[in-house]
Amino acid sequence: MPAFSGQLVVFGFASFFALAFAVLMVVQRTPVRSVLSLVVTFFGLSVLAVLLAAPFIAALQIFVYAGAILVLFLFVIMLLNLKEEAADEDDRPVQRTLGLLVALALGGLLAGATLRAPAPPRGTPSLSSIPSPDEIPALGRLLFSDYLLAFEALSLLLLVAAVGALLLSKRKFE
Amino acid sequence: MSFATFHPFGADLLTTLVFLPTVGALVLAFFPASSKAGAKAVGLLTSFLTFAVSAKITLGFDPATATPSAFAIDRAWIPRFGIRYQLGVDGLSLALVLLTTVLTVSVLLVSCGQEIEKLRGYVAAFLLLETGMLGSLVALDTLLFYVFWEVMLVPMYFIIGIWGGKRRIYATMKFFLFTMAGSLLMFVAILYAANVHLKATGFQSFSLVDWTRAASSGAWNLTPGAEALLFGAFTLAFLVKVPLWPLHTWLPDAHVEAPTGGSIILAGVLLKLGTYGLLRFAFPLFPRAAARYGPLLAVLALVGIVYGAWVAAAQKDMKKLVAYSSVSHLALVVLGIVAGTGAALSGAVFQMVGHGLTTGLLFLLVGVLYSRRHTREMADFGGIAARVPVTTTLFVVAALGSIGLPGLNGFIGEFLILGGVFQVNVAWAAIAATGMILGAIYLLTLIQKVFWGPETVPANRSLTDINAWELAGAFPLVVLIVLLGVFPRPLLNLVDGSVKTLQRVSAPRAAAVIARPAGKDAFERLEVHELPAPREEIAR
Amino acid sequence: MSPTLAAALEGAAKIAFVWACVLGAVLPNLIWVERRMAGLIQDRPGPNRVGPFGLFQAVADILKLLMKEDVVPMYADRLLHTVAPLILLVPAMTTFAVIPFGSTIHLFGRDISLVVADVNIGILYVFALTSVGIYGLVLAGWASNNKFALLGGLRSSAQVISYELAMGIAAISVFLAAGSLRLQRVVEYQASGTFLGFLPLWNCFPQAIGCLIFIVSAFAETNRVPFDLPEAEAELVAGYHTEYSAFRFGMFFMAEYLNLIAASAMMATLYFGGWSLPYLHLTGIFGSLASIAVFAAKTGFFIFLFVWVRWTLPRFRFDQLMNLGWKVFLPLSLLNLLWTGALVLWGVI
Amino acid sequence: MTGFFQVTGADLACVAPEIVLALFASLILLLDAFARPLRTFFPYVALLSLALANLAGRDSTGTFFAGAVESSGLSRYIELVALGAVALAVLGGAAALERDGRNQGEFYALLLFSAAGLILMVRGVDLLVVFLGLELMSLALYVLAAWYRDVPAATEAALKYFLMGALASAFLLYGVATVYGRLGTTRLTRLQGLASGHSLVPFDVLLAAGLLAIVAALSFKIALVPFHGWAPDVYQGMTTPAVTFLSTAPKVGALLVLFRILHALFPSSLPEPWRPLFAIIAVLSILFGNVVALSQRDLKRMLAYSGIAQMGYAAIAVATLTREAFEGVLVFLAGYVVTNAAAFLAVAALSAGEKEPHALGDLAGLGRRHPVAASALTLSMLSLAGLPPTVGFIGKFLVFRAAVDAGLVGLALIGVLGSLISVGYYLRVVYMLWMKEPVREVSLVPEDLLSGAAFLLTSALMLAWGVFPRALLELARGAAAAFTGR
Amino acid sequence: MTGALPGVAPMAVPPGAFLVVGTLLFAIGLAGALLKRNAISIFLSIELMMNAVNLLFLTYARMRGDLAGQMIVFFVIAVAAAEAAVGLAIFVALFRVRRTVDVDKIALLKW
Repeated sequence: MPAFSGQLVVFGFASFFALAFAVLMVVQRTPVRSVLSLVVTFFGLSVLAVLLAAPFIAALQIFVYAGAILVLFLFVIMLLNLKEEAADEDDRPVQRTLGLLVALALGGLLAGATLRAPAPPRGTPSLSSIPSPDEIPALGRLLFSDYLLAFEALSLLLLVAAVGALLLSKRKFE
Repeated sequence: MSFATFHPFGADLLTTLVFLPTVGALVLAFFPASSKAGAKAVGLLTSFLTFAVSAKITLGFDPATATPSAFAIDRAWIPRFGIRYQLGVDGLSLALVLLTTVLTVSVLLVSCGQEIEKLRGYVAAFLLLETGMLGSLVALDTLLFYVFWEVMLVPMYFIIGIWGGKRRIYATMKFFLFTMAGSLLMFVAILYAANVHLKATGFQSFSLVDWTRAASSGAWNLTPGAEALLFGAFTLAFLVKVPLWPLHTWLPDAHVEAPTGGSIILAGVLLKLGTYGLLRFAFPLFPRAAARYGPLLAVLALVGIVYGAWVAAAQKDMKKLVAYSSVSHLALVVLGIVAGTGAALSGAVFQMVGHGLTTGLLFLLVGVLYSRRHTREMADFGGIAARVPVTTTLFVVAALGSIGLPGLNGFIGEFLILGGVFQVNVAWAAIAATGMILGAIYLLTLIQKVFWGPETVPANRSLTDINAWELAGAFPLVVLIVLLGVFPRPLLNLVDGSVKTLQRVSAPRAAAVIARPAGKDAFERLEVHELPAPREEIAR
Repeated sequence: MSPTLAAALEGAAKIAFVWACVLGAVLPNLIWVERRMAGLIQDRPGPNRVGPFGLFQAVADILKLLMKEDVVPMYADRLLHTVAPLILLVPAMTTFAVIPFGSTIHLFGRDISLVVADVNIGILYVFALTSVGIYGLVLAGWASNNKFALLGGLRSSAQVISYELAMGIAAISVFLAAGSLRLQRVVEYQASGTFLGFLPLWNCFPQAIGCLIFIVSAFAETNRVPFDLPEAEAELVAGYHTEYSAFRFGMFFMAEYLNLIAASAMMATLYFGGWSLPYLHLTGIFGSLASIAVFAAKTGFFIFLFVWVRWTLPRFRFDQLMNLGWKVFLPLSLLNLLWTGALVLWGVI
Repeated sequence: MTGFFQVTGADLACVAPEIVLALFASLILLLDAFARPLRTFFPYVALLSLALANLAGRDSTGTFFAGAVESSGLSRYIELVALGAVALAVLGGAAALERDGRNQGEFYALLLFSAAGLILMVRGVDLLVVFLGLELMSLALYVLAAWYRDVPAATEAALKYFLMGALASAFLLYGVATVYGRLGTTRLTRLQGLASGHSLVPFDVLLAAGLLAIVAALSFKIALVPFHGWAPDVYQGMTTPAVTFLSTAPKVGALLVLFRILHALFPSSLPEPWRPLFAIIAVLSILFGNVVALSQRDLKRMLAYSGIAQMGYAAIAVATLTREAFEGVLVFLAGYVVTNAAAFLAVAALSAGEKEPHALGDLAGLGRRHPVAASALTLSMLSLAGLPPTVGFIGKFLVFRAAVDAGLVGLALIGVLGSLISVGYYLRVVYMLWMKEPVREVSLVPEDLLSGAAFLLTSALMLAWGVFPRALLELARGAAAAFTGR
Repeated sequence: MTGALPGVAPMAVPPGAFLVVGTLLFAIGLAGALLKRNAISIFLSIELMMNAVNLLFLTYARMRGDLAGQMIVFFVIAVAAAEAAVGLAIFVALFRVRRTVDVDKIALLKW
C-alpha cells in the first residue's frame, strides 16, 4: 500500500538523519556544532514520534528540547565563549579507548538483542489504549488522574531546578 | 548495710557485677577532667564494690555446680534471632572473675600511687575494660560473649595507645589487629554454628547451653570438615589471645609499651580469657575436632613453652622478659587443657589464676621501678635490694611463685599440669619440665642482676621504695600467692565441679592421645563412638 | 480520483494559496506600507518615486538586495553563517500551515477546511516552530564571529525564551476555554456564542489580560520595536545581522516580516475570532469567501498595529525588558490562566 | 483509570510528610526572600518542619494515588531515615554555615526538598514516581554540592556529581523503558513475579539488559564499585553539612529501591546470573573501598571510600535477598545513617573551614580541645569498624548472619576480612584525635547548642541501638513486611 | 506484533526497527558521554541518551497500544529540562572559578 511505503521512506530518512547527526554530534569538536547536530537528531526523533502516533510528544520534543533546552546550551556555550575542544594529546587514552569499546559493544549487543527478542507477552492490561484520532485529551485526563501525584512531584522538581539555577548563577553572596 | 543484701538497681547479681564498673565510668564522665582525686575515689570505690559483688557471688556459690548455671539469668535480647542475655557462672568462670576484680582493684590502687596524666580517662578505661572482662567470663550466649570479648579491645587499645611508651601506636595497632583478626574469624564461626544449630534443631539459638546440648547429644550433626573449620576458627581466636606460639608476636610489643596497669591486666586476665575460651567453647562444642587436632595444639604448646622460656632468658628488658615468660607459662596451661586429664585440667585452671597473680605482681613491681627510673633495662639496675627492700622482697616472692617454688601457688599449678600430662604422654611432660627449669634460670638471673650484688649504677642512689598506694595494690596479690600455695584446696574445690565436666568432655581426647602417643594416623582412627554417652547434666 | 490523491491535491492547493497570499501579496506590500506609514507618522512623504505612490518600492528593495555583493566575513563560520538565515526563514514560512484562514468551504463535492493542516497539536506546532527560529538568530550572531553580532544573538535568544513562556501560558488559557489545541476549533468556539450575553465570545474579552500579554509578547518574539534589542543599532550596530549583506540579509528581512504576519494572524485567530464575524454566521460558498476576507482584515489590522507601534514607541532597555517578561508578564499570565480556569469552571464561558 | 482529579483524604494523608516538607521548604524560600533578618531561625524552622513531617507520617498500609505510591512500614522507615538525616545535617550544619556567612534559606529548603524526593522515591510503587523522586532528590543535591560556589573544589564536585547523576538517570530510564516494554507496566505491584513467571523462555536478554541498567543506575547512587568513581571527589569537595545528608539517606533510599525492584521481579529467590553479580559487586566494593581508604590522607575522601565499603556490606544483603537479609540491612542502614552522619558532622566541626583541605593530620590532638565532637567521631569510627557494643556491630551481625544462613559463608568471610582491613584506617582517626600531639593551630567552629545536641544524639543512638537493638529491629521487621513469602 | 489497536492504523514500519534506532542512539550517546572531554558535550550526549530512551518508550507504547509510555516521555522531557537548567548553572558557576569546563583539566579533586 502506498501510504505504508511512504511511512517507510519517512522512517528511513528520519532515522538516518537522527543517527548520522548523532554520530556527528559526538565527532564534532566545536560545541556549537555539536548542539546543532543534536538539534537535527531531535528533529529526526520527533518525526519518528509522529510515525509512532505521538504527535503531541513530537511537538513537545521540538518545543522543549530543541526550542528550550538546546537553546539554553547554546546560550551557555556562547556565554562561556567555548571554542573548539583542546586538540592536545589525550590525557587518558586508555579510558577513552575503553569507553569507546564499551559503548560500541553495548550498542551492538543491545541492538542485536532487540532484533532477536521475542514478542513481549501482552500480560497486563494497559492503563488506557491510544485513542484516535486525538490522543491529547486522553493524555490530559491521564495526567490529572493516574499521574496526578507524578505531576505534582514534577512541579516540585521544576521549582527546585529554578531555585537551584538561580542560586548557582548568582555572582554575589548575600 | 551489708554487702550480702546489696542489690544496686534491683538487678541480679551477675548483671550488677558486670555493669557496675560501667556505671562507675559513666559517673566519672561527670567529673571535671582535671579532678584527680575524684577519679581516684570513683575508681577505687567502683572496683571495690565490684570486688565485693564478686566475693558475694563466690560465697553463695555451690562448688558442686557442674555447668555454668549458678546465678543464671536468661532474658531475651534480640528475640527475633534467638539471641539472649544469658549469664551464669561455674567454678571456672568464678575463679577468673575473682582474679579480675582483685587485679582491677590492684591496678587502680597502684595508679593512685603514681603520677599518671589524664587520670580520669585512665581510670574510666580500666573500668570499662573490667566490664568487658567480667562480661566475657559470665556470658553464656555466644553472641553476648563475642560482644564483651570485643568490648575489651577498645579500652585496651586506648590504654596502650595513650598511656603507653614510645612505640605505643605500633604496639597497640598490632595488638588490636591480631586480636581482631582472630575474633572476627570466631564471629563468622559463631554465625555458622548458629546456622548449624538452626538446621539441626529447628530453632534459633546462640546460647552456649543449647549448643553444648546439641553438640553432646549428637544432634549437631556436623561433617568432620565443617567441625574442623569451626573448631579451627574458635581455637585460632583464643590462641591469638593466649597467645600460643607462633601467634604470640603481638604480646611482647604490647607488654613493653603498655603502662604498668595495662600490663598487669593484659597478663593477668586478658591472656587467661584465651584459655578460658578454649575450655568453655572450643573444646566442649567440637569434641571430635578437639580430639583430632589436640595433639597438634600440644606440639605448638610445647614449642611455646621452650621457645618462650628460651627467648625470655635472652632478654635484657625486664618487662619483655616477664612477657616472654607469660608466653611460656600459658603454653603450659594450653598443654594441660589439651591433655585433658583431671589433674591436668585442675592444674590448668589453678595455674590460670596463679599466673595471673604472680605475673601481675611481677609487672606491678617492674612498673614501680620504671616509674622511678624510666628504664627497664636490667643493666640500669643492679644491687638495688638495699635501696628498695620491700620491692625486692615482693619481687622475690612473685618470681619464686612464678618459678613454682613449693609453698607458693605456682608449684601447685605446674605440678598438677605436669602430673596430668605425664599420665598422657611422658615425652610431653619431659619437654614441658625443661621449660620450667629454664623459667627458674631466667627469673633467678633477673633477680640476681637487678637486686642482689653491689650497687653498680649511681643513678639508683636516689631510688625510693614502693609507696603506700603501690604496696596496697601489691598486697592482695602477695597474700593470695602465698595463701594459694599453702591452702590450694578452696580454689581447687571451687573449680572442681567444672573440671569434672570438662574432663568428661575431654576424656576421649585423653584416650586418643594415650592410645597413640605420636603420629598423625592416631587421630584418623578416632571414631565417634568413643565419645561418652551424653549426660543430662552437661546440658544444664 | 482516489481519496489519497484528492487529499494531496487539496493540501497542495491550500499551500499554494497561502504562500501566494503571504509571499506574493502581503509581504511586498508590507514593505511599502511600513515605509509609507513611517513617513506619515514622521510627517514626511516616504518612498514615492518608484511607481505610483512608490508602490514598486518593495520590488526595488528586493532587487537591490538580490544584486548586491554577498559578503561573508573572513573569520565567520561559513557553514553556519549560510545556514542561519535559512533556519530563521523556513519556520517562519511554515507557521502558516496551521492557521485557519477561513471557514469550511464546499467545493468539488468536498468539505474543505480552510487551513492547510488542522493538526491536533495546533498551537504547539506554532510554538515549536517559533522556538526553532531562535536558532537562526543565535547562530547568525555566533557564526559572524563579531562581538556585536554575538551579543545580539544572545539577547535575542534570552528575549525569545523569556517571552515564549508568558506567551505560551497566555495561549494555554485560550485552549483551556476552547477545549482543543486545534486552531480551527478555537475559531469555531469563538464564533459559537456570546460572552456575558452581549459581547462576542472572542477571547479578547474574557481574557483581556491574556490578550494583552500575547500581543506585547508577540512584539518581543518578533524582535520588533519597542523590543528590538537584538538589533539595537545604537548599541549593537545591527545586532545578529551586522555581518550580513545582500540576499542573506534579505532573508532575515523576509523572515521578520513573515513572523510579523504570522503573529498578526495568530492574534486574530486566538483572541479576535479569526475568520468569524460577531453575531453573524457566514454560510455557503460566499460566506466562506467572506470569512477569508474577514480574516484578512483582522490580520491586516494587527499588521498595521505592528507598524504603528514601531514608529511611535521608544526602545526598552534590556533589563527592563527582562523584568517586564519575568516579573510582570509571567505572574500575570498565570493569573490569567487561573481566571480563565475559574470562568470555565463556573460555566461563564 | 481513576476519576479525573479525584483526590481522597487518604491519598493526601499518605504523602503528608512530603507535603509538609515541600510547604515548609517553600516557606523558607519565601522567608529568605522577604524576611531576611529571620535567617538565624531557619534551622529551627527546618527542624520544626521535620518534626511535623514525622508526625504526619502514618503507620497504615495501602496504595494510594491510583496505585502510584504506597504507605507501608517501609515508607515509614525511610521517612524516619530521611528526616533523621536532614535533622542531623541541619543541627550540625547551621554553625558551620553561619561561620562562613552562607546561612541562606535555600540550604534548608533544598535539604527538605531532597528529603521529600527521597521519601517519594522509596514510597513509589510506579517506576515513574521512583524516577521522579530520585530526580527531585538528586537535583537538590547537585545544587547543594556547589553550595560554596566560589570554592573551585565545590563546583568541581557539583559538576562531577551532576554528570554522573545525569548518566545514571539515563541508565535508569533505559531500564524502566525496557521493563515497560517487555513486561507492559511500570507498576511494581503488577510486575510481581512477571519476570520469572512469564513465558519468555528461557532468559529475556533485553529485560536482563534493562534490569542491569537499573542496577547500574542505582549502584551509582549507592556508590558501589564499579560505579563509585564520583563519591570520593564529591565528598571531598562538597559542603560537609550537605555531605552529611548525601552520604547517608540517599544511599539508603537507592538501596531500598533496588531491593524493591529485585523483589518485585524475583519474588521467590534471586536467580542465577544475579546473585553472583551482586556477590561480585559486594566483594569488589568491600575490598576496594577498604584497601583504598587505607591510603587516604584526606579525611573526607577516606570516609568516602569507607562509605563504598560499607555499601559493599549492604550489597551482601542484596545478594542474599531473603527477608532476614532485608531486615538486617535495614538495621545496618539505620546504623550507618547515624554513624556516618556523626562522622561528617564531626569533620565539619573539627575542620578549619570549607575552603581548607580536610587533612587527616589536622585532627592531631583535637580530642582534648573538642571532646564532644572528637568523642562522637571516635564512636562513629568504632561503629563503622563494626565493633560492639555499637550499632555498627549489630547491623553487620544481622547482614552477615543472613548471608551465612543463605549459604553465602564466603561473602560473610570477605565482609569480615574487610572489617579487619577497615580497622586500620578507622583507628588512625582515633589515634590522631587522642594519641597524637597537635601539630598546628586550627581555628574551629565553636561548639554550639545545635551541633552539641547532634553529637549527643548520634552518640546516644549509636550506643543505645548497639546495646538495645530491639526497637530498631521491630521497625525493620515492620518495614520488611513487604517481603512476604520468603 | 503491531496488533489491531482500536482506531490506530497498523504500523507500516516494524516496531523493532524503531527499537534498534533507539538503542543505537543510546549507544552513541553513551559513547559521547564516555569520550568527550568538554563537560557540556558530555551533558549533550547524556541528553541524547535520554531522547533515545524516549523513542523506546514511544515505540513500546505504540506496540502495546497504551498511553503510559507517552505519559512517561512527557515527564522525562520535563525532568530533562530541569536537569539542564541546574546542570548549565553548575557549568557557569564552575567556569567562573576555573575558566574551563574541560573535564580533563578539572582535576583539583583526583578522579
